[in-house]
Amino acid sequence: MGVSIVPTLKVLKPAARFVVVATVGIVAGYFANAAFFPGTRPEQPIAFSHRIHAGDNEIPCLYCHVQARRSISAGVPSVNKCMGCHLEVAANRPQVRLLANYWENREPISWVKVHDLPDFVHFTHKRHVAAGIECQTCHGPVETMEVVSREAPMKMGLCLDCHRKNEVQHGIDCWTCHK
Amino acid sequence: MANVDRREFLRLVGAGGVGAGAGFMLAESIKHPVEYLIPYPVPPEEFSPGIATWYNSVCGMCPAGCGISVRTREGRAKKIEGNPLHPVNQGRLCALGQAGLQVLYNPDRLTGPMIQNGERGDDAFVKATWEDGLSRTAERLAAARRDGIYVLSQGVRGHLANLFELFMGELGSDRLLHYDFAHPHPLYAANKRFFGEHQLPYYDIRNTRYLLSFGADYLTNWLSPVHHSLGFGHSRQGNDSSSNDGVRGRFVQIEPRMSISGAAADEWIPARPGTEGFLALGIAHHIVADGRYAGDDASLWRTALAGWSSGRVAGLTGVSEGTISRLAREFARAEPGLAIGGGAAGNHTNGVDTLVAVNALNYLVGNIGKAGGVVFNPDPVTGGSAIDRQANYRTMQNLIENARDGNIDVLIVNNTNPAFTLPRASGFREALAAIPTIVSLSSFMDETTLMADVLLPSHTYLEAWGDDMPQPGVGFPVGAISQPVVAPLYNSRSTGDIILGLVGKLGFNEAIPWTSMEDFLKDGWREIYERGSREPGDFDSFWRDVLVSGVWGENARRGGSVVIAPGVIEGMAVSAPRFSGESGEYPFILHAYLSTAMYDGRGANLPWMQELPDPMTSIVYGTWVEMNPATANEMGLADGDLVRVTSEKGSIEAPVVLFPAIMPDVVAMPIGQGHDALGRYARNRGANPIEILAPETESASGNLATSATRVALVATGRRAAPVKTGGESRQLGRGIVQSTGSRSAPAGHSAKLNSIPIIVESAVVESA
Amino acid sequence: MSILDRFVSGWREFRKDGYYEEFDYAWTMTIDLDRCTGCGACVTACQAENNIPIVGESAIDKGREMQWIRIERYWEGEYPNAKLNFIPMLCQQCDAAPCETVCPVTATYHNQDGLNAQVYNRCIGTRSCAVYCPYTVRYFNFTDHHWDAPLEQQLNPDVTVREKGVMEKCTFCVQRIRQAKDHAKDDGRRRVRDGEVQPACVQSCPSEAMIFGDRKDASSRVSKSMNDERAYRVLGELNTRPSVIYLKKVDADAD
Amino acid sequence: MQTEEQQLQFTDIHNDVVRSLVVTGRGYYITLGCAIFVLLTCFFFPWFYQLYYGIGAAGMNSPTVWGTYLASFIFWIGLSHSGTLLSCVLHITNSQWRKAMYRSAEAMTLFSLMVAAMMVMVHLGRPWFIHWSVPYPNQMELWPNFRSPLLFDVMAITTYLTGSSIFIYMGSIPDFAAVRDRTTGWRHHLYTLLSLGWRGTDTEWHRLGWAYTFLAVLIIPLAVSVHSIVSWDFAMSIVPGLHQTIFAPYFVVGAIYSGTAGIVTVMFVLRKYMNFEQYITKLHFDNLGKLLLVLSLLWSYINILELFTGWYSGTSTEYEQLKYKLFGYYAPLYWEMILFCGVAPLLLISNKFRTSFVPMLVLSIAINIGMYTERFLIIATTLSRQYLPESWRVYVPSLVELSIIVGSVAMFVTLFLLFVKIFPSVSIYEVKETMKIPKKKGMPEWQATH
Repeated sequence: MGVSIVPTLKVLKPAARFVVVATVGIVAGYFANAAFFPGTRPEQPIAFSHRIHAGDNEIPCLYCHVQARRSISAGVPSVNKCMGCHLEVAANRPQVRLLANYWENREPISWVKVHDLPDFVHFTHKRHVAAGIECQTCHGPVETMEVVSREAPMKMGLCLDCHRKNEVQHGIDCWTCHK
Repeated sequence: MANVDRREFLRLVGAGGVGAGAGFMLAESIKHPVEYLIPYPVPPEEFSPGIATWYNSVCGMCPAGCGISVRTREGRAKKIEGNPLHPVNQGRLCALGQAGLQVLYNPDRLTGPMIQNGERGDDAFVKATWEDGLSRTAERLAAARRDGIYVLSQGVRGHLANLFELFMGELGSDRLLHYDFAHPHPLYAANKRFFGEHQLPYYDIRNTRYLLSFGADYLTNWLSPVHHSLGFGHSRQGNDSSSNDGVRGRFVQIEPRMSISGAAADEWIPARPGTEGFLALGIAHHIVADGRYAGDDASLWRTALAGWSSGRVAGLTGVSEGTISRLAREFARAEPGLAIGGGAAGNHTNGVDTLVAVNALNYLVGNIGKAGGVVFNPDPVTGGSAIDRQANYRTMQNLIENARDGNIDVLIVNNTNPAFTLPRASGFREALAAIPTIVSLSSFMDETTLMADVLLPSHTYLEAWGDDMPQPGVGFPVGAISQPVVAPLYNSRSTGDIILGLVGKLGFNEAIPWTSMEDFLKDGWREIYERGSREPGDFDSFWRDVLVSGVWGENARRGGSVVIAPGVIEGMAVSAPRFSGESGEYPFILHAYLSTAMYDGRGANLPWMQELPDPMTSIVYGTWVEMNPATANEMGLADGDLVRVTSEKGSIEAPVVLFPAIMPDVVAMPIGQGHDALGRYARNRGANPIEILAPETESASGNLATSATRVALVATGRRAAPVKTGGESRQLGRGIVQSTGSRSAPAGHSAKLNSIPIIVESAVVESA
Repeated sequence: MSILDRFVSGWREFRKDGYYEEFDYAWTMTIDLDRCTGCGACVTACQAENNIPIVGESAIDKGREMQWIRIERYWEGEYPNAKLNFIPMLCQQCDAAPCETVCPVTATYHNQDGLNAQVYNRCIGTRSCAVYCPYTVRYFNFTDHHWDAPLEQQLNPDVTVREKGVMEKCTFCVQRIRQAKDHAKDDGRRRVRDGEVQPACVQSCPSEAMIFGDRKDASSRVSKSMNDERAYRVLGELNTRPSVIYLKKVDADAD
Repeated sequence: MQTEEQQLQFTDIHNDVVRSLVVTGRGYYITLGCAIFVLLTCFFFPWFYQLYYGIGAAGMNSPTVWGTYLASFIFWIGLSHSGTLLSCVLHITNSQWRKAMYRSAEAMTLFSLMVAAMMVMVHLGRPWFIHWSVPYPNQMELWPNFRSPLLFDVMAITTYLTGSSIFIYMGSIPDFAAVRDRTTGWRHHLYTLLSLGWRGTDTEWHRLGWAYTFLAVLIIPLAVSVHSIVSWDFAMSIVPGLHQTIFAPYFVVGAIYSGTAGIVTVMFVLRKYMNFEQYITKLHFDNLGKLLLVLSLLWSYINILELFTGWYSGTSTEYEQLKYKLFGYYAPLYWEMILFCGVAPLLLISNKFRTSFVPMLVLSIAINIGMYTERFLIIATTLSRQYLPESWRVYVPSLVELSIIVGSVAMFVTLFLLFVKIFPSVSIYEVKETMKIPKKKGMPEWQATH
């Protein structure tokens, strides 16, 4: 009489294999997706290079993203702001020409949002800039990026860790950040 | 992976593949959608993303003319609040005013000029250009007979009114009518008759100690509700030793059906509909008889009022003698006491008589021109003449007859909706059919616009330039600028610009040189600035200040004592009210009142207003008939039974609502619903009591006597319980709403009533 | 400090006696029933400020209306002596809130401003808070709501739009409080000034029946008015210790 | 009780049980097919619709935000009692008649617990976040609210589920072994796994017996606590009509009551359709009947008590509550409940009734209908009469809810049908114990003691 369960296990082995392989497949497929559609590193209407502007030419972040100092949203510079420099500077580069087109037809540029927080989160740049937090803390070394990509996960844990580390007043109260 | 044969291998590959696919799709399905950042090409200088910008303007939802400040974010209007600087509403705003946002962002707005292409009324319009629409209109106007041109506008004031005047002047027609359903014609007439003043005085509820209101629902839609509410609140609890010696104002409401003001009052007195005037005279009689009036014309009064002994009045009104004498005593003693009249009381066939009698009360207690009394306003800074343009029912009938006789070639309708607010019996809709050309400037496809040939949709008041001089004023001249708070949503134009456009087309430019309403307004205000203006600095800074504060005023109050018109005392009498329909056949008097949320129906297309529960019954979406429970019981009617309300002139259906505070022989219905146009939220909802009103007119002012219709109720046997938010409406002794005997209850009273005494920490804790 | 230790200490702090008295602010509202006319301005103000959806006729018929502040009406007596009393009913922001104890995921809790917070994105929709609330002022999103274009352009960006399956309620317009604190910080002030922040309902009230403020500041208007001898709490016997305090209606004709 | 089983030999038992597992008639497949079909159409389809549309698919409103879903939850939790509980009690008190029926009873416990868990999922507004109600360490250091009775519930039910599944599994190991030795093919493999290499040595028997008794003792308080805690979901609130100290015993009694009735139903079905006439006998029905009678009296007593609390309270809230329950919108349901659970069971006084099968079946079903109504009323009557009269609303379940109730029954049936084909639904070895056998050396004392 087969009392021992070993032979049974032998019988079940192929089935087990099957399951394992399928699971591995699912996981692989899930991450493959991210590779196919780089949601964290989207293509922009104009191939704007932060490396050139913020890195090589050392233009401070707040020069273009003025709003960050006084508003909840950092904002992107308006087209006329870009043209302020680019009427002269590098006016004949293809990408700048692209920009010039937008300007001539007074057409807004629809940049793809890279750092996007959920609707139920209240994040104010103002307070963080005022607190002297480096932009790079959350946005990563943008000045080195040819194309901006989301470096930090921008998940709740990130905020909480920082708030705890700096002992922000009521920094871990839900209603400080959730609306 | 030992001993994997080929078949097994394939199986495994399949498994892996399918798994991968599943994982891929899973990731795809839970992915966050892509969002975009779209900056202005050239941002306006006051704009910055993430920071709210406030614009001060004027509310256009009702004729009160409150000041508003509108909060905008990223160029979109987010919230309307009262303008704290505006003397009328002092930062407060009613529900309807706040719903103005849904006028602006209403999904059913007309998006551009259109031309009627098919039978009138069957909503067959084709898009057109402004050029086309304007020139088409101009042609018709040019071709029309001078006196065949009618302009029918909502009540407009200030410079827009002036522009209309200029325009009509150039057209050579004086057929300019302002039509508002709720315009208080009888009140104007009464003031004219009694004081010789054709205006609305400022009723100082704030400082009064005793308010005697004859049918005026001053807290929701009579004249200037927000201002009255402010006054009410202050008179109730705002009084400290500095003002009114800390006396709590007492409010008495006399009306057949309890309104909001009735509920707020200390005493609600049902008097037979139409007899409010008698009651006023009865009280006056008492005051004079008791010798509480010591004017030199006392004897005149005594003789004039001799016939109105409280005994007789009690018989006429159904109010007990005791009550009458008590009211008289209290009212005369109050100092200052204030009597106001309007609403249903003014809308009987004897409305003006009634209101004159009410004025008499004010005169007899000598509160004219005093704080807490009746204060007359100086004439508005500009556009005051517009009041004389207000069309009453007779004028409208006149228009209708002209239309029937083919004397009207072109009718321009501006944001007013007579097809809805005139009784069916008036035959307005039929008359419209007889008018060859109708041009509508309305922003919405309302019942009247549906009959138009050319639609030139105007901006909502939140997109347009304009100004307003509130009436009733607050005792001194006030002007408020209404400025665009958002860029126009659609291809519409401000009313002023449309007129100016026509001006251009008709070649009136030398007389009316302006090309835009903004310029016209600015020049107009330059005049205001120049008429001995006290502001320092040049006009531009003045203009900027006005735009920022949104309101302007000057300290020029009316001086001198008010004399009453000669012969008015002798002629002091109130005629008996007339009702259409035999009391045998039509046992009930129909009390149609303006709905709190929808005013005269203009709010019906605003979802917020549809969902704002009616304060008295908590009903949303729909019309209902309020009945005295006892009466309903006799007729075997229960709450929610659908009844047919029939007058001599027609009938409508609505569910019965048992209403504890309404006279047995009166049924009440709210006005506002029952549209057959005006967009998805308003259409085919409820019934419109105006439809079945008999065309009885107030004898003196010629206004439609909306309370002079008798109706019969017939059960249809069907049930249609109105949708309401409230459940059981009795407290069952749970002490939810608590009341206390007098203003000064013994100390520690609250502690006894609550298990937890209410403690206040003394020190402010600084958060580390 | 390990997660567990932190958790334990946090737990202890949370449970310690008098937790609910030691606020930075104690936001409080008084409503004077003698002034309230029941006009409903506050209701609309709230709907505009807090992105409260239009639920539609059928939903209201089912009893699923959404009004963070509602006007309740209670009749007294019969004709001709009938009286109607209005009372605005909103989340009472109880200091000892029954709803807070029952939520299994702490989606509703008491924050250091004395506010009864509702965290929409944490809510899993057990609806038990609504059951435990004696004032029935918690409203549940029975479905997703949509705004007919372009009505959605009016939505307030400072307030999130709640999805189906989430409980929501009055927040004392926390977004305004947040902003006021922000301004205070900008001006280098420690605290928000009295009257600097007003919820939409208070701001709009035409008869000035409502007062809002910080009861820790003894000089604030709200402190004064809540010490009025007419002050009482609805269902005070339940000992939920609301931060909304009503002032009794005055019945001049009563003894 | 030996009368029928005299001529019964050990081998017969083996054969009967194995037959019940191996030999499957068409009838079984048809029933199973129907059950699964109903499960899909009446449970999963409406549920998915509700997930898509929102809880609005159900008839709930404010203030009655709880409804039939929670009622079903309590009902199934209730049904789960007395399965395992009863079997434990009887095991400890060593009553012989238990042995033929306890396994199916325990199975009932298991499955009704599973269905109850499903009802929680259905009840939630956002079930996809249910894991937040489980305390797991995370970077955010977010924890569930340990003050919440709902969280107690989660804990209690999971514990109970674990406990009772171990209990039933351990109890059937010897039988698995027995079946293993009499089957071939995949069944053989399956039972080899399940029986964990059981050989039937004395030590094994000894350990099994010891552990079994130990678990039995452990589970009794657990079972009691579970339903007390479920009752706290309500009693911890301050809702008039729910905020009562009597609730915990009320729920426990109700639970055992409905559970026992449930067992009667199941036993009848097994007896009839699995041909266990010789094992499940009049005796069992007789005893269960007595038990039911006692429970029904207890239940009625508590119900009357509840009325008194409302009556004596003297507060408008409680009093309105009481009036509404007795004469309000839901009154017919209330009286139906009284009839089914309070009055009808009095028939059990007669021996004849207890020992006749069909009437017992009818009664047991009636009782459970009544008990479901009770759970529904607890929610509907109280929540629709909260403190502020202005918020009073009547709640009527929607079609989706009703169909999900039906579907949940189908789920239970499905699970049970699968069970009878995998588990020996009558305990082989314990039935043997009830038969005269020579006392062998080395037989464990606990077996020899009867």
